[in-house]
Amino acid sequence: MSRFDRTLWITGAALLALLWVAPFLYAVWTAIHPSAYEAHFTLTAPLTWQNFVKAWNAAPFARYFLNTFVLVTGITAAQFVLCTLAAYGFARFAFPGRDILFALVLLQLLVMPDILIVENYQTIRAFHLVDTLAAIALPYVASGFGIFLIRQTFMTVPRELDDAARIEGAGPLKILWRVYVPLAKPTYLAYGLVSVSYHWNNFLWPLIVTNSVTTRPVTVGLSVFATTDSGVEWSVINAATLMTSAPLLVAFLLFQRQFVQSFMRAGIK
Amino acid sequence: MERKREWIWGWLLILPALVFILLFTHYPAVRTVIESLWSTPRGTRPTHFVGLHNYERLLNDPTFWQVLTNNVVYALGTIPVSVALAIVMAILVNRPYKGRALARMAFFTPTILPLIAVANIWLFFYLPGFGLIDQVLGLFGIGQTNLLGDPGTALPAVMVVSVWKEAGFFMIFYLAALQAIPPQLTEAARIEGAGRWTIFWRITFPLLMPTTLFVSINAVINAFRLVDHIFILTGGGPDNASSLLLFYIYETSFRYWDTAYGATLTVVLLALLCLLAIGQFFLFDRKVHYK
Amino acid sequence: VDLQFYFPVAVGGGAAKTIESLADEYMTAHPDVKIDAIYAGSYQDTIAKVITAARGGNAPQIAVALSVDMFTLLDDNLILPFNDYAKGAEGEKWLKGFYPAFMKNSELDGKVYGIPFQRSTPVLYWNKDAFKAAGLNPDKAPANWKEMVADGMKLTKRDADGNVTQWGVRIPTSGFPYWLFQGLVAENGGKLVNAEGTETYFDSKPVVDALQYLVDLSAKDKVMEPGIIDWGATPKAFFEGHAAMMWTSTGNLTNVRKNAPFPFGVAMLPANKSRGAPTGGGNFYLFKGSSPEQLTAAVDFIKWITAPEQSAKWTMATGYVAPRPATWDTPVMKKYAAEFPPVLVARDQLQYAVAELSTHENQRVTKIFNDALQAAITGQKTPQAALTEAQKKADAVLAAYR
Amino acid sequence: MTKETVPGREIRLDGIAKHWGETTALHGVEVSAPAGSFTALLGPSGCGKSTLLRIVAGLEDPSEGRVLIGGEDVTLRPADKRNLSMVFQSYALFPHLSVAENIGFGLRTRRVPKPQRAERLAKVAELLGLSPYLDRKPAQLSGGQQQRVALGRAVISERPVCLMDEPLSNLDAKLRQSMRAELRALQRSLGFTMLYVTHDQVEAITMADQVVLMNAGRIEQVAPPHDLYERPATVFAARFIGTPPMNILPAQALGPLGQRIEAAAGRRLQFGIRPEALRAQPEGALELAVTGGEYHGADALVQGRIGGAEVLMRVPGQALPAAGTALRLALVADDLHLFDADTGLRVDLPQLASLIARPDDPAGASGATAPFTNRKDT
Amino acid sequence: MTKETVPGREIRLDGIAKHWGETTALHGVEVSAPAGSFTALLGPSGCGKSTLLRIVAGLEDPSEGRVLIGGEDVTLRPADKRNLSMVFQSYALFPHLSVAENIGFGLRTRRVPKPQRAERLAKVAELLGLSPYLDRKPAQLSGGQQQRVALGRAVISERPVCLMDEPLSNLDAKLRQSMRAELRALQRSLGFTMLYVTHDQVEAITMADQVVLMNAGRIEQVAPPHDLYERPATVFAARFIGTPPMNILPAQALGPLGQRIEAAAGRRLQFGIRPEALRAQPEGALELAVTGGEYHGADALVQGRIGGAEVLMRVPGQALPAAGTALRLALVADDLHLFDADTGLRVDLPQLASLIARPDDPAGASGATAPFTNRKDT
Ligand SMILES: Nc1ncnc2c1ncn2[C@@H]1O[C@H](COP(=O)(O)OP(=O)(O)OP(=O)(O)O)[C@@H](O)[C@H]1O
Ligand SMILES: Nc1ncnc2c1ncn2[C@@H]1O[C@H](COP(=O)(O)OP(=O)(O)OP(=O)(O)O)[C@@H](O)[C@H]1O
Ligand SMILES: [Mg+2]
Ligand SMILES: [Mg+2]
Repeated sequence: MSRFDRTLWITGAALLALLWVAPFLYAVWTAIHPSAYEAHFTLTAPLTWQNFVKAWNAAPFARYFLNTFVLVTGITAAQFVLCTLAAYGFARFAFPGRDILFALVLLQLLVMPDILIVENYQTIRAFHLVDTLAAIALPYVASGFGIFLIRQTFMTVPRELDDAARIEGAGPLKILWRVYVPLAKPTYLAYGLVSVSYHWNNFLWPLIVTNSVTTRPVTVGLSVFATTDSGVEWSVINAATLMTSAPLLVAFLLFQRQFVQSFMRAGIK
Repeated sequence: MERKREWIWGWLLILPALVFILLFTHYPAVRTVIESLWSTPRGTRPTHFVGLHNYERLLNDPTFWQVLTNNVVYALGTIPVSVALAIVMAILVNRPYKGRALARMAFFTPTILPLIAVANIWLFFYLPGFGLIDQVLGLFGIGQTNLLGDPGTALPAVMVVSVWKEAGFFMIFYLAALQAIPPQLTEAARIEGAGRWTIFWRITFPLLMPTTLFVSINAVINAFRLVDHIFILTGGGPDNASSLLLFYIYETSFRYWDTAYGATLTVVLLALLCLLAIGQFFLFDRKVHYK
Repeated sequence: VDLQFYFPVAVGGGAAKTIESLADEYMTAHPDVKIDAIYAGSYQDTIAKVITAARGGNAPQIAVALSVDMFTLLDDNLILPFNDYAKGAEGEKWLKGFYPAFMKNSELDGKVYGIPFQRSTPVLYWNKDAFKAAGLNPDKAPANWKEMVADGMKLTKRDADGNVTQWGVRIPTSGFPYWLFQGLVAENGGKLVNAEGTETYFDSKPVVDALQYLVDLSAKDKVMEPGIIDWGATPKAFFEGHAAMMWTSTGNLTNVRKNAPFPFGVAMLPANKSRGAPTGGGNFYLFKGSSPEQLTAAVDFIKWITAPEQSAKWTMATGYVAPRPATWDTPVMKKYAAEFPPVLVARDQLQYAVAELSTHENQRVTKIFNDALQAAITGQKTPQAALTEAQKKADAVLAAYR
Repeated sequence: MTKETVPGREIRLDGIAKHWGETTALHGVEVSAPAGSFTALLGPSGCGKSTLLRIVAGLEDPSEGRVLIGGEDVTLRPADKRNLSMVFQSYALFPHLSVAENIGFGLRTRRVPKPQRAERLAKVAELLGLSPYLDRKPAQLSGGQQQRVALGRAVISERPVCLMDEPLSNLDAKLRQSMRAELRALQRSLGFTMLYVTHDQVEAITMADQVVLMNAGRIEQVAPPHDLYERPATVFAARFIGTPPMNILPAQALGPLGQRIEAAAGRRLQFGIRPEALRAQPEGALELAVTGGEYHGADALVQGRIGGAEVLMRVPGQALPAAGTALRLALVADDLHLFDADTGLRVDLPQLASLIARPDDPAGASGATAPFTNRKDT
Repeated sequence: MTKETVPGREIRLDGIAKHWGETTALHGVEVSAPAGSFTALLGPSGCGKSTLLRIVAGLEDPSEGRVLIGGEDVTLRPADKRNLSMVFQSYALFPHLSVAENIGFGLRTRRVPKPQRAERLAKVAELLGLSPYLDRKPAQLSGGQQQRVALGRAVISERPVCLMDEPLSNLDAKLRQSMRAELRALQRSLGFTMLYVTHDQVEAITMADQVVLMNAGRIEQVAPPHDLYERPATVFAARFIGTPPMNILPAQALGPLGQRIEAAAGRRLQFGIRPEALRAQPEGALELAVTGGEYHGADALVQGRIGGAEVLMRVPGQALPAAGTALRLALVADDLHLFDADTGLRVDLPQLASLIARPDDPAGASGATAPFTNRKDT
C-alpha cells in the first residue's frame, strides 16, 4: 500500500469511527460532568464523579454484577456447546429431515422471545424455576443464531481436513473438537462477543422471571434510571450505562486482539 | 449402514439444541397460532373459538397496514445501508495499522451499549434546539429541526439509529470471515492486475457470500424485531408514523392485553419472516460458495 | 405470612430505596409478616410482569400500577376490592380518607379497587428570569389561556436569522399527550369519559376547542415549538432556557428544584372556563389467588404505608402528592411545605382535578386518542376531523362494554 | 520404527464404479493389492487415481462395487474404522496445529502415551528432515516441507494399510530419491500394504511390487514393473511408461518389413520401439532423418522421422547429432512391440525374430543380430 | 497466441535478503534474468525458491536489497503494478469461479473485449487439455487439472514477465513432457521473461536458458544447463544435478591414482564421477563390488562400492549384474570432476588426462582412453 493510500485508509477509518463512537463519547462527557453540562460542551466544565456515585448507590450493583457475570458465562458456555453440536450436525451430516429441522432452527431466529414471554413464563413456572438464573438462561441456551452462524463457518472448513482426521482414526466428536472448533475460532470470538453483549444487556425477560436481588442482572439496576416520567437525567443514566458496560468494553478490547493474529495466514493449502 | 450411522450422528448432535428450541420457541409459537383462533379472555367473558375472525379484523385494521408499510420502508432503508457499512468497516479494520483496535472498538460500541441507554443518547442528539444535531447545524446557521416530532422525519430518524446499531454488529461477522480467506487468493488476483476494487467485487465479496447470507437474514429479522429504541425515541408516534409491526404487537399484547389479536399479528409477522428469511436461506444457501 | 409486592419506579431519586426501607420498617414492627418488595421496572414493565405472573398462576399479593389500569385488571379478573378486607367503621374511615380526586378512578360500582399511592398531577413551572427579561412580572404565572398566549408571545425570542432561541411555553405531547391535554379539556369545561369507562366524548365541542387551542399555540400564536414535543427532555429544555414555561408532573418538582439554574415558580395550570387538571400515577391493587391471611396482612400493610407518617416520608422523598389530607397535617409535612411552598400547589389544585382518562381497554382507547391528538398537532388532520375519527374508533372498542 | 511389525492386509476392489452426476470417474474397477505388497496406482492426470484411493479410504462412497480389506467387506465402514493411514494430494495439514502436532495427531487420537509419542515423533521427523521445523505452523513451511509433514503424519501411525496420493510430487529429485528408498524400506520392514498413487512412472517402477496402470477410469494393465515396461499390454501402457515415451509407428513406416510382419500376424499392426532401443548402426535396417535434439544432461533426445513417422531416440548427452543428418538404425526383434492397430492390444508373434532377420530385407543386414546381443552387456 | 509479442523485461535482484523473525530464508541473493530469457530457479525443498519468486512478484517485501524489472526499481511497487503473471505452488484458484472464469480473470480485469477473451480462452484451454472442464469449479477437478488451470491463468495474459512456481509438479510424465515443450515454445514465441521455480532438474535443464541453482538461501551456481551438468561449480551442484546423483569419492578410494592427482593439484580433493560415466571394462582401472541393484525400465542402477566408498552406476535396464559380483570399470579423465575437499569448489587440473594414463597405474591399462572415445558415439 502506498503512503497516500494508507493515509486515505486511516483517515476514512478514523472519520467513520468517530461518527460511530460519538454517542459513546457523549456518554463519557455527561457522565463525568455535572448535569448542567449535558448540553454544553465547554472544555472548562468541572469534572465530577458524583454521577457514578449516585448510580452505584441506586441499586446493589455489586451483587447484580456477580449475577450477570454468572449468567452470561453460563449462557455463553451452554450456547457454545449446544450450538456447536447442532451446527456440526447440520453442516457435515446428511440425514433425513435435515432441511426441515434446519428450518425449525431458523424459525427460532425469527421468533421474538419477547413476544412469547407469557408462554415461556408458564413453562419456567412449571419447572419451578421462577426467580433463578437458570430461568433467565434456559430460553436462550439453544440459539438459532449461533447454530446458523457456526454451521456457516463449519461449511467453509475444507473437507480434506475432516478427511485427514478421520483417516487418523478420529471419530466425529474428536474431529469436531480437534479440527472444526479450532478452525472456527474467529467465529466463536465474534459470536461470543455478540452473545455476551446481548445477554449482558437483556432486560425484559430477566425482569419478569426474577424477583430477588440474588438473581437479577445489572440491567434491572440500570433501568432505575431509564424512567422518563420525571425527565431524562442523561448524566446519571450515562454514568450508570458506562459503569455497567465497562466490563464489556474492556473484554472487547482484549478479545479483539485475537482477531489480529490471523492464525490461518495462508489459509488451507 | 454407513448412511444410517450418519443419520444417527446427525440426530444425536442436533437433539440437545432441538429440545430447548422446541420447548421455548416452537411450543409457545404453536400456542400463539392456536390463540389467534380464539378470542381474548376478558374476566367475565371467557375465551371462545372465533375461527379466522381475528384475521379478518386484521385485514380491516388501518393501523396494521400502516405499521406494515412503515416496516417495509424501514427494512428497505436500513438493511442495505447497514450491511454495506458493515463490510466497509470490516475491511477498514482488517489490515494492521496503529489505532486499529480503537476503530474496531468504536464500531462495536453500539452493540455493547444497552439500547435503552443508547436510545436516550440519540434522543438528546435529536432534541430540537439544544440537541447535538441542532447545535451542530446551528454552527452552519441552519435553524431548528424536530426530527422525531415530525411525521415525515420520525421514521428516518429512527432508521439512522438502527443502522448505527446494526452496522458494527454485522462488522464482527465480516471481520471473522475476512480472516478466513486465504491470502493467496488475493495475491493471485493482485498478480493478475486486479486493483483493490476488482479484488473486492470479484474475489472478496463472493467469498464473503456465506457471511452475507447470514448477515442479511439476520438483518431482515432484526428489521422486524428490534424495536426497543422506538419506545424511547418516539413511542411509535407521531400518530404511528414511526411505529413498526413488532411495536404494534407489543402494544396490542402488553398494553391492550388483547392477547388474541396480538397473537394474530404475531402469526402474520412470523409468516412474513418465514417467507423472507427461510425463503432467502433456501434460495441462496445452495448458490453460496462455501469453500 | 409472606407477601409479594411489585412496585414500579417512574421518577428519579431514591424511590425504590424508600419503598424497600418502608417495607423493612413494617416488617420490623410486624415480625410475622414477610414482605418481598420487588422493584418491577417502569409502570409498563410492572403491569407486564404482574399480568404475566398472574396468568402463569403466580400473582403477587400487592402491586402498584397505574390508576388507569384498573379496568384492565378488572377485565382480566385479577383484582379484589379493598372493601372486603378493610371492614368495619375503621376500614370505612380509612377508605374515605383519600382526596376524592384520587378516588375518582379507583372505585367502580361503589367498590374500591385502588388505593392511591404514588399520585401526581401536572402543574405549570415558569422561569422567573425569563419573565423578568421579557418584561413580565416574575412572580405571577399566567392564570388563564389568554394570558398564557400573551405571556408566551413576549417570552418567545428569535435570533437574527429568525430561529427561535426561547419558546414561550412547552406542553409535551410525546408518548401520552392525552394526559396534559386532559387538563386543557377540564379547563374548557369538557369531559372525556364517563365514570364507568364505557363512553368517551372525544368529539364534543369543549374537547375540540381545547385541541384547537393546543394546536394554535404552535401553528397560530407561535409560542410553542411545532411538532411533537418530547416528554422526557422537557425539564432539560426548561433548564436550558429553551422554553420559559413548561407543563409537567409535580413528580418533577425535586428535579427542577435541584437543577434549575434560575429562580422558578410553580402554579396551577391556567384556567379557561375553570381551573382543571388530571390526576395521574399509581394505586395499590390487591390480587386474587392469595389466601385470606395474606390479603388481610396485605391490606394492613397498605394501611400502614398510607398512614400520615409513612406517607409524609414518601412524599418528601419523591415529590408525589400525598393522597390523604391527614398527611398534610403532620408536623413534618407542614415544615416541609413551609420551607418549599410550591409543593402545596399540587395539593391545592386537587380540588379542580379530574380523573385520568380511563376506560375499559384503557390503553387501546387511550392510544386512539393519542394518535388523534398527535395527528392534529403535527397538522395532518384538523382537530375536528381527528377527534371525530377517534370517537368513532373508541365507540367501536367500547361498544362491547356498554 | 518400533519393533513390532504390522501385518499388512489385502485390499480388494470389486467392481468399483463412481459417478458424479454425469461424469463417471471410475468404470467398474476390479483389482487387488496383496497383503504386504507395494502397489502403485499409475495413470495420467484425471484418470481417477485419487478417487479410487478415496474410496478405499472410505472418504467417498463407491456408486457401485465393494471394497474388501483383509477379506472383510468394509464398503460401509467409516474411514476412522478402517485402520489405515493416508497422505493427501493437497497435504490436508491442520493449519492451526504445529508440525509436531500435525504429525502426532493420529497417535494422540489413539491415546498413545506421551513418551512413546515423543520418541516416534523424533524418529519420523529425523527421517523426513523436519526436526528443525517441529514448532512451526504449516503456513510457515515451504511446499516440499509441507508435503513431508503430510508424509510424516501417515507413516508414524504404522497401520496395516497405508494410502498415499502423490506424496513426493513437491520434492526435489535428490530428496525424492532418498524418500523413495526410505518409504520402500519402511514398507518392507513394517510389512504394511501400500497403495501408492503417482503420476510418476519412475516412482511406480522403482518402488512397486505391482503397478496398476489406469486410464480414464479403467484399468489398462496390472503387472510387476518389469513386465509393464517389457511387455506393455496396450499401446496406452506402452506410451505411458518410459520417458520419453515409446515410439509407435504404423506398418508403412517400416516399409516391406512392416507388411511382412502384418501378413504373418494376420491383422493390421502398430509397431512400438523405445527411444533407448534405437541404436545407430551404419548397416541398420532403418533410416532416421534427424530434425532436432534436446539436451538432458546424462542423455540427449534426438527428434527425427522414420518413414515419415515422428520418432524420438535417446543418445548419450554429448552425442547429439546435428539436425538434417541421417542415421541408420538397427532393428532388433526383442525391442519391437506389436499392437493390434484397431484394439491397441499387444500382439505376440513368436516368429518375429526370424521375420526381421529374413535376407530379402531391403536394407538387409545379416549381422543385424550382433549389435543387439552385444548391447546387453555394454 | 495472438500476433503481437510481448518484449520481455530483464529481472535483476540486487542483494535480496529475507528474514522471518529468526529464520533467514534468503541471504543477499544477487542474480539477473536477461530480458526474454528462460531462467530456472532450481534447488532443494526449503531453499528459498518460492520466497525469492514472491519477492519478485511483490507479494513479499525483501528485508534487504532491491528488485529491478526492466531496469526500473520496483521494490516498493505493489504486485498489481508490476505487470507480471504468476503460477502459485498451491495453485491459488478462486474457488467460487469456474475454470473458464479463473483462466479469464486477468483478461477481464484488464477489460479485454469479450470476443477476444473467448478466443484466447479457447486456445489456452485447448493447449492445456481443459476444454471439457471449463464450467466446473476447482473443487471438482483432479489435482493435475487444478494445476493446469493455474497455468492457464498465467499464460493467457501474455505479460512481459512470467513467474511460475513448480507449475508441473502434479502432472504425469507424459503431460509434463508435452507441457514443457509447450511452455518453452510459448515463451520463445512470445518473448517474455520467464522465472521458473522447480525442484526438478530435468525441467530446469531441458527448458531453461540459464539455471540458477540455490541452496539454503544462497546461490550455488548460475549457468546454462549444459555447463551446470558438465562443469558443476561445487560438490552441491554436482550432486544435485543428475539422477542418480554424481558419485563423490574420497581420494583414498582411488588408491595411488588418487594420491597422485591430489599431489598434482596441491590440495586435498574429492572425486566426482557420474553413474552413467561408469562403464564396465574388463581391463578397467577401478573395481566395483556390486551390492545391489534397482530396475528403472530403460536403465537399471547398480549399487556397489569402490575402495569402500558407496557408488551408483547406471546400466541398461536388462543388464543388471547380480549382487556379489565384481566389475572392473574404466576411468576416463573427461568424466572425472575434481573438488576441493575443504571448500567443495571445483578444481580444474589440465594435466588430469595424462595423470590417469600414467603407466605406473597399478591396475594399469594403457588402452584406457579407447573405450572413452568410443563411448561418445555408441
Ligand atoms: N467432486 C467432483 N465432481 C465432479 N467431478 C469430479 C469430482 N472430483 C473429481 N472429479 C473428476 O473425476 C476425474 C478423476 O479425478 P481424480 O481426482 O480421481 O483424478 P486423478 O487421477 O487423481 O488425477 P491427478 O493425477 O490429476 O490428481 C477427473 O476428471 C475429475 O475432474
Ligand atoms: N512465513 C514463514 N515464516 C517462517 N519461515 C518461513 C515462512 N515461509 C517460508 N519459511 C521458511 O523459509 C524457507 C524457504 O521457503 P520457500 O517456500 O521459499 O522454499 P522453497 O524453496 O520454495 O521450497 P519447496 O521446493 O519445498 O517449495 C523454508 O525453510 C521455510 O520453512
Ligand atoms: Mg489426484
Ligand atoms: Mg516452494
